Amino acid sequence: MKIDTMIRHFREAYRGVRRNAWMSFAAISAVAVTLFIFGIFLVFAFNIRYMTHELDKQVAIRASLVPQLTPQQQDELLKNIKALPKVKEAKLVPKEQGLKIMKEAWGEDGEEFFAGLEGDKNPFPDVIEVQPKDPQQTEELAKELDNFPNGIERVDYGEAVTDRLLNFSGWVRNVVLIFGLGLATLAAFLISNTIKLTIIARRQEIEIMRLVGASNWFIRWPFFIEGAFIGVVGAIVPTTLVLVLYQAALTSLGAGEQYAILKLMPMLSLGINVSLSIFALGAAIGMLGSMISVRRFLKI
Amino acid sequence: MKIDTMIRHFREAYRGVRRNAWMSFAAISAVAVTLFIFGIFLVFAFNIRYMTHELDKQVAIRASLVPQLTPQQQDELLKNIKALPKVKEAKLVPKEQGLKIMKEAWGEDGEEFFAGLEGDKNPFPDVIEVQPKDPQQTEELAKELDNFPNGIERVDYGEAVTDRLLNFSGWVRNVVLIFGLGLATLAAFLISNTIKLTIIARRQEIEIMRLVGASNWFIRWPFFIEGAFIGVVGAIVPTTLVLVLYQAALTSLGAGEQYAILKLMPMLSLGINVSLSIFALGAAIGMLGSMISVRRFLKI
Amino acid sequence: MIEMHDVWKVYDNGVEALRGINVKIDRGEFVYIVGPSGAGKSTFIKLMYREEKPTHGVVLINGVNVKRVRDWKIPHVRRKIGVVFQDFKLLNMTAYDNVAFALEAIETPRRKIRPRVEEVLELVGLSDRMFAYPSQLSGGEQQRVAIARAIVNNPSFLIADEPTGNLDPENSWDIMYLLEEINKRGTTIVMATHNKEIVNTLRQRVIAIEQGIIVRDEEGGEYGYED
Amino acid sequence: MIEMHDVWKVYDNGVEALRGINVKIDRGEFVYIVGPSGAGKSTFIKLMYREEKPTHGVVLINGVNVKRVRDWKIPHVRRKIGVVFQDFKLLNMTAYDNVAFALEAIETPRRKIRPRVEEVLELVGLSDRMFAYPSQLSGGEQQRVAIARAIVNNPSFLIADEPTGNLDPENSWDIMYLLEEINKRGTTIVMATHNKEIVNTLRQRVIAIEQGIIVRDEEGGEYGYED
Ligand SMILES: Nc1ncnc2c1ncn2[C@@H]1O[C@H](COP(=O)(O)OP(=O)(O)OP(=O)(O)O)[C@@H](O)[C@H]1O
Ligand SMILES: Nc1ncnc2c1ncn2[C@@H]1O[C@H](COP(=O)(O)OP(=O)(O)OP(=O)(O)O)[C@@H](O)[C@H]1O
Ligand SMILES: [Mg+2]
Ligand SMILES: [Mg+2]
Repeated sequence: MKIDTMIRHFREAYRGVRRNAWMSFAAISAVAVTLFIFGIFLVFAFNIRYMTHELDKQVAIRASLVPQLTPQQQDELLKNIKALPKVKEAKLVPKEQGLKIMKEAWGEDGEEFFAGLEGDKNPFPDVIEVQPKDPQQTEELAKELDNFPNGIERVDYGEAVTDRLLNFSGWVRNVVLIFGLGLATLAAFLISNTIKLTIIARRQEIEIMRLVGASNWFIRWPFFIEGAFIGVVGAIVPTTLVLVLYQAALTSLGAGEQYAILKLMPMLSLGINVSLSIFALGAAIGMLGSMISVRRFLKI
Repeated sequence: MKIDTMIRHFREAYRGVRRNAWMSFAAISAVAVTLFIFGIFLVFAFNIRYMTHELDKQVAIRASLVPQLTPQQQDELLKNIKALPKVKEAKLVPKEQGLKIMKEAWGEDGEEFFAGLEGDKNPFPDVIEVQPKDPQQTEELAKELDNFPNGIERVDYGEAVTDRLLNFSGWVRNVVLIFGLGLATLAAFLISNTIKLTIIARRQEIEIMRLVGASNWFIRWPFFIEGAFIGVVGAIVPTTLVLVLYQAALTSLGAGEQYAILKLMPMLSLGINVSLSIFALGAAIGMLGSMISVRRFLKI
Repeated sequence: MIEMHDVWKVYDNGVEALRGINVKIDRGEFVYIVGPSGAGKSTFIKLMYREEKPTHGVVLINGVNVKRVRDWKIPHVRRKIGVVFQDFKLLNMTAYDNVAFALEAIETPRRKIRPRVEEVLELVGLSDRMFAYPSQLSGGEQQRVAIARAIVNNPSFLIADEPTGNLDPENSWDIMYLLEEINKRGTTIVMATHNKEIVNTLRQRVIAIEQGIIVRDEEGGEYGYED
Repeated sequence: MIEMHDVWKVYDNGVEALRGINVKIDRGEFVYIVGPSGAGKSTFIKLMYREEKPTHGVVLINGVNVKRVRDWKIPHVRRKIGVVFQDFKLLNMTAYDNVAFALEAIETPRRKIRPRVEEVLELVGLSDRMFAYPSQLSGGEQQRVAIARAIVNNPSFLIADEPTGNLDPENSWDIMYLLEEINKRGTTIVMATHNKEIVNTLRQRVIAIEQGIIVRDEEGGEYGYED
């Protein structure tokens, strides 16, 4: 295509947007809302994938010990556990540390609330934390520990958290996907209708172009550009918003980085992934919208 | 207006919706999304108003007593407090009850976790709950109690909760209002553009009607009905959804009804308020949309 | 009766389409409006059915000053006037429906619509083509439907802007005989035309407009204008 | 050269607009298409510039079977043919821009546009009205702009569907002299018309169509058809 022609197409597309300024605005807004929701979804999706990956690495089994054990018995137990073939590492977490974590979790009030629970009154059990060699074997190993002759009161492992996380993410994904698909369709139809209005407004010009023998693509191009324009412009605000919100989340949850469950994906890799996805979807919605209207309303 | 004419207007409005089926669908969806958000907002707004109202009624001051007090001293203190002019009622809540509430809040694990805290080990203080005569005087009364000669360790009152609730609700209200206003404008423009398409599709009929002397309202009515139809149909799904979700919330939070903070508005009064508001807003958006397009595109 | 007193029409783009028109058309007259392209014939017609407002001057339809009529009353003024165009302007429905549409639009009681539509389609000679669609009708037949629609409401005036412009000579003559017949039944007819043959054969009052001015107004005149 | 062999056109609604047309129009000819309303003249014209496809039969434009041409090549066929209508179909821009628009649409290099537009506007006699808008031009002038646009691309054929239908006699004659001039420069002209006076004065080949059939094809014939 010649440069002149290209410039002309862009000019015509711009005229189309201008002419139906309000309708274009509505379409851009719809695209923006759609992409915003899609963006939030992407942030969750990426992070959940990231987190489960991280969790896999850190998965640990917590074996609560019966209170009556002496330190010697505890050490022996620990040695036995370390000797198991599936175990990579094991360590003793005394009940004092359990109380400390709980106090911290309660924040300001915790100090007062749990006052007087030190020493003998401490309701927490001593715990042995076990790291399996292969995260996939966590469950088997947990069962082995549960069947351990004596000394172990109860065995917990990440099961609940991981499962709940995956369950929840599956559920959220489905809801968001359905909702998002609905919105995307809506946005595409809005775009197609915006372009339909442009086509109606230009029907005389189009008729003349056909008459004088303009090529089909010469007639179609401005409408495709218009659709893509609406889609891409509609992507700017939600991308910015999603990234700003994510940065805010990272900052405010920054303290949580010590805890595996809150280990969020770093800004850079998430930002690139999410922005590219949002813009790609915006352009796709725009193209789809143009295609619908060009097919249905542009008789060539 | 004659019945015949009325029927005709509705038929024409229906034809308009049918003819731009997709665009009408898009407009209805946009209205539905808008009204859904608006509905959720209303649920919050109504409940927050309801809750603050309920809280006002129940506002209470909790005076924690120093642990060393004998039952006699406690009774005397209670009597003194009851004698204060601003006090409506006061009662003693022994520390056993405090522990019970805490256990319940922790659910299943609570029993085990707080095991061994009964009796002497109980870390909770005894508390006197004071009800002021006038909720407005809560703060003053709390200060009075704080300056009480002896026996009172600490004085708490609903201040934090109420303030946070109101702060949060103000913030949510603003965000939702701005977002909702944007969406409502979007929806109105979508409707106006749907009707613009109908007007374009009918321009010949309109021209003929003008020529043969049809009254202005005869020409306009079908478009208004079309707009109102889109608005009202767009209200059905979000109303249903909001009410169903609210019922679910009521059921699942039902246990919480004992606690003032979770005392939700009953279904019936909320349902009527919210449905009426949603439908009214839907019709208003529809009318606004029709008005815009009839004014701008219907030359009479 | 239609009267115009010193009527000017200046379009938004500054074109002076009419420049001081004075004219009086009585009940039952048959008037040709002739003149070169761009003379202002269509503008003259549009002022009569209040499609355009005069920039200056007074247009009276049956004694009513059209410019002073409130917006919502304009439709009532239009009901006294039937209009016919060169391009028929029929809707894509049967001849019957096209005519009935006009009666429905002015909220005629339902039971009165059918007999009146049949009567008027009979008058224009389309009794046997009542349920044909425009695409199944010849140009002449389409114009008859348009005329039936214009007169179904018994207007005092029938205004036509080049009604034979799209028709072959034969059909043109048929339409002219029909208009003559309608005129004889008492309807005032005003018709803008380029058709020299018709004007010179079917002699009537001729008003010639040139550059927005009436240059000739002659009972039983010929087609033609200065220069 | 345009050839039609046993061409039928049946519209979707079942109307048989053309029923077995055989015709051959040579380079440089000037042909009138006459016939009553609904005879199929416009359909005949539309087949030539491939606005409609024949239902049956073959249409050859310069030897190319129009029905077989791939969709994306149709524009190239159309570039050989200029078309003019009764209602001008001008865009709301200056005469110059209207003509330049046609060149831009077929991606003519920019520097070639201006001289060609000026040349062709000169040919149709509008050098001094180049920057006037359609509403500032008389009907005759508007039709000249439309003709300029149709021939700016140097097509082999100029096809016109009642080009004088909207014009007064004087302007009609001006347009006819212009078409004659264009024909003399080598462009084949095919023109559907109802104008008896023109056909009988400016004698050329006359093809009369009635009910979709060619009933007469006569060099230097008169206006008219059977019955
Ligand atoms: N809506 C309009 N806006 C601007 N100018 C207009 C408009 N309508 C007509 N004109 C101009 O007013 C003048 C008179 O136009 P009008 O249509 O009344 O002429 P006419 O006698 O009917 O011509 P024709 O024989 O071509 O129909 C012309 O110069 C025309 O360009
Ligand atoms: N797009 C269409 N769909 C259906 N029928 C059509 C269509 N176009 C034309 N016709 C029908 O085909 C027949 C021939 O129409 P056409 O327009 O070719 O006639 P014409 O000779 O040009 O008439 P006129 O002198 O009125 O312009 C008519 O009966 C017409 O109703
Ligand atoms: Mg005119
Ligand atoms: Mg025709």
